[in-house]
Amino acid sequence: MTTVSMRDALNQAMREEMRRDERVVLIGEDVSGGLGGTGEDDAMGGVFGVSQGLVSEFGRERVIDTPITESAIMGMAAGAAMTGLRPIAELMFIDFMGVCFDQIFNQAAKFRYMFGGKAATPLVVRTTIGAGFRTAAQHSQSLYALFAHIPGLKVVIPSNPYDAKGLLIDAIRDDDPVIFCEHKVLYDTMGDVPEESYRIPMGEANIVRSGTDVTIVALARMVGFALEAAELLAAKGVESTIIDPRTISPLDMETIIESVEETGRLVVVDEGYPRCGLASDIAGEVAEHAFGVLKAPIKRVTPPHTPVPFSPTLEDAYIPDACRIVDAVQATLKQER
Amino acid sequence: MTTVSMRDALNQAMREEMRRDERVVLIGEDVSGGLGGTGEDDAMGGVFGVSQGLVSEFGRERVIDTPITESAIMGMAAGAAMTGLRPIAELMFIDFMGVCFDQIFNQAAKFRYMFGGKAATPLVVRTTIGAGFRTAAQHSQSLYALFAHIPGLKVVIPSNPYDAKGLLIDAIRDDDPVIFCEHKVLYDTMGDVPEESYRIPMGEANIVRSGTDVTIVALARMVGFALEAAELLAAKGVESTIIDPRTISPLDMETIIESVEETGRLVVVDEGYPRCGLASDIAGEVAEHAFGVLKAPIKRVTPPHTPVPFSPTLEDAYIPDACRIVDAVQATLKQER
Amino acid sequence: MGTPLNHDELITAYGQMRTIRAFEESVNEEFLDGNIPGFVHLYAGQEAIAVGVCAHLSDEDKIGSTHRGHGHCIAKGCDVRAMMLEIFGKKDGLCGGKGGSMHIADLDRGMLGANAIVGGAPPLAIGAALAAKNLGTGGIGVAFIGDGASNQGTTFEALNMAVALKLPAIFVFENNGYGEGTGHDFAVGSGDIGALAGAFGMPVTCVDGTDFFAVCEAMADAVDRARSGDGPGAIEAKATRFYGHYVGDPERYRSSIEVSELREHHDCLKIFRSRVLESGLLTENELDDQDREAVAEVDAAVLAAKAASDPTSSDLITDVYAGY
Amino acid sequence: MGTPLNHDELITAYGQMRTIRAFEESVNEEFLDGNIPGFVHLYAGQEAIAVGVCAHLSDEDKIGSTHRGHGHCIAKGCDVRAMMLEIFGKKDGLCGGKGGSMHIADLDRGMLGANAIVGGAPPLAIGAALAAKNLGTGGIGVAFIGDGASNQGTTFEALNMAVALKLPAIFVFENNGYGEGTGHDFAVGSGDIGALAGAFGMPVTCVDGTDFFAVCEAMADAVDRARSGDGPGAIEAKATRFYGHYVGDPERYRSSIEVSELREHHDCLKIFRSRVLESGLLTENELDDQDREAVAEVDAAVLAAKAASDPTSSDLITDVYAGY
Ligand SMILES: Cc1ncc(C[n+]2csc(CCOP(=O)(O)OP(=O)(O)O)c2C)c(N)n1
Ligand SMILES: Cc1ncc(C[n+]2csc(CCOP(=O)(O)OP(=O)(O)O)c2C)c(N)n1
Ligand SMILES: [Mg+2]
Ligand SMILES: [Mg+2]
Repeated sequence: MTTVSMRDALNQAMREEMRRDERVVLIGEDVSGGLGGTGEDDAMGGVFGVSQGLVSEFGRERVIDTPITESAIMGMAAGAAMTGLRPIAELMFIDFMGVCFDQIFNQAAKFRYMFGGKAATPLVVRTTIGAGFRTAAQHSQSLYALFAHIPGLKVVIPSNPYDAKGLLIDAIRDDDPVIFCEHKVLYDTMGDVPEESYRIPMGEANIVRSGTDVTIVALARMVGFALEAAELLAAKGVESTIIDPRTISPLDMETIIESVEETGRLVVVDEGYPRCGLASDIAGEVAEHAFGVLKAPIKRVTPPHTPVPFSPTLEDAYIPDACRIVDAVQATLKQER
Repeated sequence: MTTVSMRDALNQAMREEMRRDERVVLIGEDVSGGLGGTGEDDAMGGVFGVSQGLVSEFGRERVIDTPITESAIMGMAAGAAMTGLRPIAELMFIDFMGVCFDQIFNQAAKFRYMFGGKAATPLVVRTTIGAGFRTAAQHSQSLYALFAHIPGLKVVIPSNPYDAKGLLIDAIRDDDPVIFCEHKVLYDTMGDVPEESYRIPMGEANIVRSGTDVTIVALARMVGFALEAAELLAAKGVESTIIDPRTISPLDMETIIESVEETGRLVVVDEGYPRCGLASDIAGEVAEHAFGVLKAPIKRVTPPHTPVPFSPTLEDAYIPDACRIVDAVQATLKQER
Repeated sequence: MGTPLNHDELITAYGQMRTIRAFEESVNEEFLDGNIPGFVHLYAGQEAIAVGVCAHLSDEDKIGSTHRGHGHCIAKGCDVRAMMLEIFGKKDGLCGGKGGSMHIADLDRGMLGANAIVGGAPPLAIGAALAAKNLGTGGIGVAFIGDGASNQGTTFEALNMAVALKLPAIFVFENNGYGEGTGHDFAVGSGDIGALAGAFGMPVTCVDGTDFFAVCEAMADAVDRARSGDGPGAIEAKATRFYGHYVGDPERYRSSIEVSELREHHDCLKIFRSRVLESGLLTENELDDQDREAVAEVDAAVLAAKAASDPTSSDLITDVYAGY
Repeated sequence: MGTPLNHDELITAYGQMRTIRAFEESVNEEFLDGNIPGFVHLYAGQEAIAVGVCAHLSDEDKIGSTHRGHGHCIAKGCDVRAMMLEIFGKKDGLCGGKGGSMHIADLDRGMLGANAIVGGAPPLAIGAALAAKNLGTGGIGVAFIGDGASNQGTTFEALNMAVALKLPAIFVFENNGYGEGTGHDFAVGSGDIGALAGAFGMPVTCVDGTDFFAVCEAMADAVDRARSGDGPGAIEAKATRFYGHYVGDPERYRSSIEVSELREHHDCLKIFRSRVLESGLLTENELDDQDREAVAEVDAAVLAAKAASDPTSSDLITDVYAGY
């Protein structure tokens, strides 16, 4: 075990997989950087530096810088995936999905089904999500629900370096297209990570904290806020279970429902937009399949139904935080059925 | 009142609005048809014939055929909308959103907010949804949840000719971008429609049928199936309220919740994909805001989490129908809290 | 009439073209009789392009196709019976009945799928080219692209990417004059698909797509370049569409004279026939045999399709992920 | 040095260029001091392009911009103080603090917004051209496009659509050699942005973007054509980027020599200065006045921005729809 940032954990995962399997390639804008310029090679490693050093080890045949052309990137990666490579394609910000969604959701996601099970598309789309960097409406979204909506895609959202590495390795070895969402504010989060390879299977939630009074489901950056909230609540005698689903498609509803059966109360915290989002998705499942054990209304803590604002004061008000989670938990505690 | 098809009702709405306001233009592929060919002008009126005859009345300046270039269509329409026109842009099938989503969700939807309230984007995107025509995975989707997810968009889904006309007129006069979803199987549905202009305000649900035992929420083609189901249930002494939200963003939760307060039971029927879809969206709202009155779990009737299959036997099994609605209602009747 | 094909290959080529024609004529009939569900787009008239292109390809080479994909499938060696079953929506169809005409695929043959999204395939085809390059298979990736699809952003992006990465990719533009009911004269602003593709930085050959030999030759050159690592190339083939955009299309946007003129004077099969007979490359008998065999094979496929079983509802939720 | 501008217009042009430079230098400093949130991309080095282009435009003409949009704003007449407030995220900013540097817009000035999506603006700009044409305003739509953005499908689609519909649209390619850390030599497969745009079917002029007069003249021609109904045109301007891609960029992908060489020998402001002095069009005093005024205006804007109030949380949920 060494303590590394989430950025480095992800780098390790890619590096180890690229060493293990030469079909693994990385494709994207400035994933190495420096092509056609007057400076260094390996000049960027992606805008967040996650793939730094890979081109030096694996060469430009496998760390493939591209023009700014997301449809061609995603389509090329999908086509390569169905014909023998195992590409990791970088979509710099999930906000850019609008220029390339077709290749992901109508092509990659549907090959297996449309072709009667005769195609596999081992493609990982690495992308960044999340507000907090004051990058406003087109660089701060958490659009994972749009991908979870689509049958044929898997969607991963790690909250810490350990999970990030194990899940990315699992995603790379998986034979289906995976949207791997990295919260940009978490890149510098530190955590213990084994140096060797390990897989965390997609579809298994992590129970981050156990408590009998309420179940809090939270993802990515929201896990940290949920922990903060849980400490505040513990000080008032309220013990929370926190569940981090880690992957939202497949989604480990079993673990969530088991916990709700114990606590009878559910709060879902989600940085995505509220309408047709993940919070409602989980609430809908619980309201159908665990209704009998619920002691109180299901609370959803999300941003408002607005684009992400630029101004720090507005953005801070936009993002769910520990206070709002505490309030939601307290509301469920008051309202007995 | 005359009895017309939904196709003709939509045609009337466009025609009347184009007569009333010359800023209204129609843009899309083959919305008239025949440009650059050796045959007639006004040769198609869109692939479903909805805009037939408009080019003859309004000319090619206002009924604008384009190349196959959806990003440019949506972007051009959005740009024209923010600078003085009131375009109706046709996206032939909602399935094609993947090649042009950015212009809709990152541009048109966000102008007002990003620009501090100083931009208006009076744009209507008319598109088709729905399975039933054996057109398989890329021409049968009901992807409206993806649009409802996005703040800044409005989303309309009419179920009959009367609503279609009134809602389309309202959408055209609205100052925000509206995604207007036409179920392709309903184009030939007949109904009474006033010849004169009228608006149905977006955000007001329609109570299609009243009954005290259960609330069924259904949209577009599902409304017909819900009515069938209600008849079957009535024969067994179960009386259903059927609510057709007609627009899903804004969504008239008030009407739904009022009904659930009366019936205590809710079934949501939705042709969209189940994950992060509309059924869960409504269930999530009710589980949060009307939990206390619920007598049974909320049931969601949707297709399975798969792409739309081609084969008629599979497609028929895929689409929710009256039987599945009846089953869901009966399940809610059995499970008292 | 420079052709790199030998006698047997010529017979095969003619047989494939003839099979495509017979296939499409049957599909047309069966559709109009209500036996085929969905949307169907026929390739009849364009046979020389698919066959001329695919004559140079092996299973290691991959093609990305269009909504009008039956011809590409047959030229790439897909089984005609399994195709017909697929188009009828049957369980033993090439895609288990889940794809249908617009999504027919056969990865074993290097046929990466018809594609119901206009412009869907070019990015995928360059992906196949990348894989071939990285895996060192010696294969290439080929995209078929309509004149309408030539205006789609995805197509342009694929052209540029292929040049930037010097991929072994070939773009085959089939310019049949129309995208649905819109003429290419209007829709292609430049009026010159080939020149525009060339401006992306690759060699382009423009050919008469009713002339099998011209297509075949142009493709031979492009394939040579691609296989030897010289990067992508393109072909614009002027083509003719014998039927409407889809079966059932009233075709009001083009004159009936145009169509009869095409069928009379620009039928690639007639042209091929007279060319090989004139030059003595093949005999009338050899050609007639192919005609008969093609019809017989297709007829048998239709019968098989009609007799075949549908998928069952348990098939609905398989093939979504590797796990189910 | 053919210029259609008169003495006062020349002074204004220089003043705008100088204001842009001063603005960007201040923004750089304030960002590095931690006073400006988010991502900021500076226009310094490219001033002659925005100003040369916008010199021909009125408020009826609309421009679509890029992530590197401050220069376009100032050239199009946006208020410098309101811009600075916006970039600082203040309530009285041009967009109420909701947009920031990447979404700064001023529809009253015909500035349709910076755009944080590469290739986002070209489709919008042709929409403005369509509106101008249909409403008969006599206006045109202009898109600014980077060399990187020249490879985006949306850009290509807009080019073709503008030709097909003969729209009064002008595409201004600002080729500053890099898209982030990738050189245009690699990313633009053809190596020739102008020629490729031309192949879409429109006249193109390639100019040295550090030469205000060249840009201005090329734009004059394109505007003439567009306004008289002859359809779209394009300009490729070779440009220089003085700062990194974004403020804080370590710029390892280009040599420091390249940058110092650009600043020394390819500074559009120095070039303008020496050209107008040589030819006697303007005097040193006139130019110095502009320099001083520019700095003063920007300094005042920074002070105002620092003193201004933030939006309050009640502003969070306004401006989503017409209704709220
Ligand atoms: C993205 C997208 N836009 C529009 C369509 C509808 N559509 C299907 S085929 C077609 C025409 C295609 O024309 P072309 O590329 O010339 O091919 P052809 O039909 O002539 O073979 C259109 C517009 C589609 N399937 N996908
Ligand atoms: C669709 C999309 N892809 C990628 C990015 C990230 N990005 C922002 S600016 C930029 C480089 C743009 O290069 P260019 O068009 O040459 O403009 P310049 O920065 O040189 O002004 C990139 C890749 C983006 N914002 N949007
Ligand atoms: Mg065509
Ligand atoms: Mg650049």
